[in-house]
Amino acid sequence: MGILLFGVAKDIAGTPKMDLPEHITDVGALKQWLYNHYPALMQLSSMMIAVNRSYATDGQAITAADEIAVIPPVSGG
Amino acid sequence: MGILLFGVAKDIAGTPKMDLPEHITDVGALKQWLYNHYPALMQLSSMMIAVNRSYATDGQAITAADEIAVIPPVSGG
Amino acid sequence: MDVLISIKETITVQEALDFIQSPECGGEVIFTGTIRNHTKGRGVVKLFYECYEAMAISEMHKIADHVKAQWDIKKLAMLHATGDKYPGDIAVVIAVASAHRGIAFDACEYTIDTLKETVPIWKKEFFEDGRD
Amino acid sequence: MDVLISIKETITVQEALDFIQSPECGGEVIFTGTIRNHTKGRGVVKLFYECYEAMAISEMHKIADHVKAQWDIKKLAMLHATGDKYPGDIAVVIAVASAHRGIAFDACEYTIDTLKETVPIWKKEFFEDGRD
Repeated sequence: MGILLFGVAKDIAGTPKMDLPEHITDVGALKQWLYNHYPALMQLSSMMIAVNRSYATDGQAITAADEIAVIPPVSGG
Repeated sequence: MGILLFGVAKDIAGTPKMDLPEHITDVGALKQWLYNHYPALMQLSSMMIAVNRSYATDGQAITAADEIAVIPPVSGG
Repeated sequence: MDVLISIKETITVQEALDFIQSPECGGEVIFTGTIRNHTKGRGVVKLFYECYEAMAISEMHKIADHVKAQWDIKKLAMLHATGDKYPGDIAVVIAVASAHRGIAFDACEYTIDTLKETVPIWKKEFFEDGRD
Repeated sequence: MDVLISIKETITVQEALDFIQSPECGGEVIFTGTIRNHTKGRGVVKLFYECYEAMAISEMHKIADHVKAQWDIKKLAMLHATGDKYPGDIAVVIAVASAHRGIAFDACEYTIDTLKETVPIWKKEFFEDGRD
């Protein structure tokens, strides 16, 4: 399923969608990978990862079969 | 101008309007006169008197030239 | 603060919305009170709202003055219906517009709470069982 | 509790009012969020709302579940608009109906506050001065 990027995270990465990098098996490692490749993401006041449409904690395991999303600070309403 | 009666106070007195009784010169005396003549008014959880469209305290002076109103518990909304 | 105060036979939510609409405001809170088909377990046929109109308008303006003094509210509409009202009919509409939603909630709740305490309007209930 | 949750290009207050209308309820509280013509002192041309729709719908249902668990609310409508929105347009409508107004205010404020914290929707602002 790969990774969906929204809002300013999409602007920073320059793409709305990417594949899950190889060797990344949990949310914490994905966040670290994202910060390494797109350092501007560190300037966000928060960056949540959603797995299969629910907010996930760093320890949550992920595979290429999951729907993963990068959620910068929301601003609906 | 006389006395206007509303809601259940009107029902108890049996009239929407009456003249200010003679010798009544303040709000407290009027309340006492009303309780004497219509004892059922004492069963209301509150009975306010308005003078010229504002709630009045017992000490407020009244004359036949004032617009006086008997205000049982309100229940708007 | 712009204020719309009205007491009349029929009121609508739309007229309150139209009045408070402003591109300067980001948050609007609206309270509507409608006639229920039961109260304290008894079926309601209708309500009759009686009003001491001149004083009611005056008391509603006092509430508006308090809202203006307490909060940075841009628009306030207070509408109350009179006469015979049936289940589903609207009895009261309070609508508040502000740049910030928190105070809009506070001001709207204050307005309806105070209206129910101070504004000389009375409802008479007519029940299905015919008793008072 | 009956729930209406919707995310779409254009939303109206009326559809929320129609949904929550019930002769069983006496008090309705409605919050509407509209596009302001300025923010932090800068003129706003438009906003663009982006949405992770499947998750947003899921998070809105979680909010509804919390409302249902906390308060005796009969009806809850949560509508959010997407796409380009201009000053005066409606971005969000929350509408709550209950037999008692106090909890309707609480539930409505909780719903909009939580929606703004958890639902994956993002607004991008376009300013008159052309800068980001």
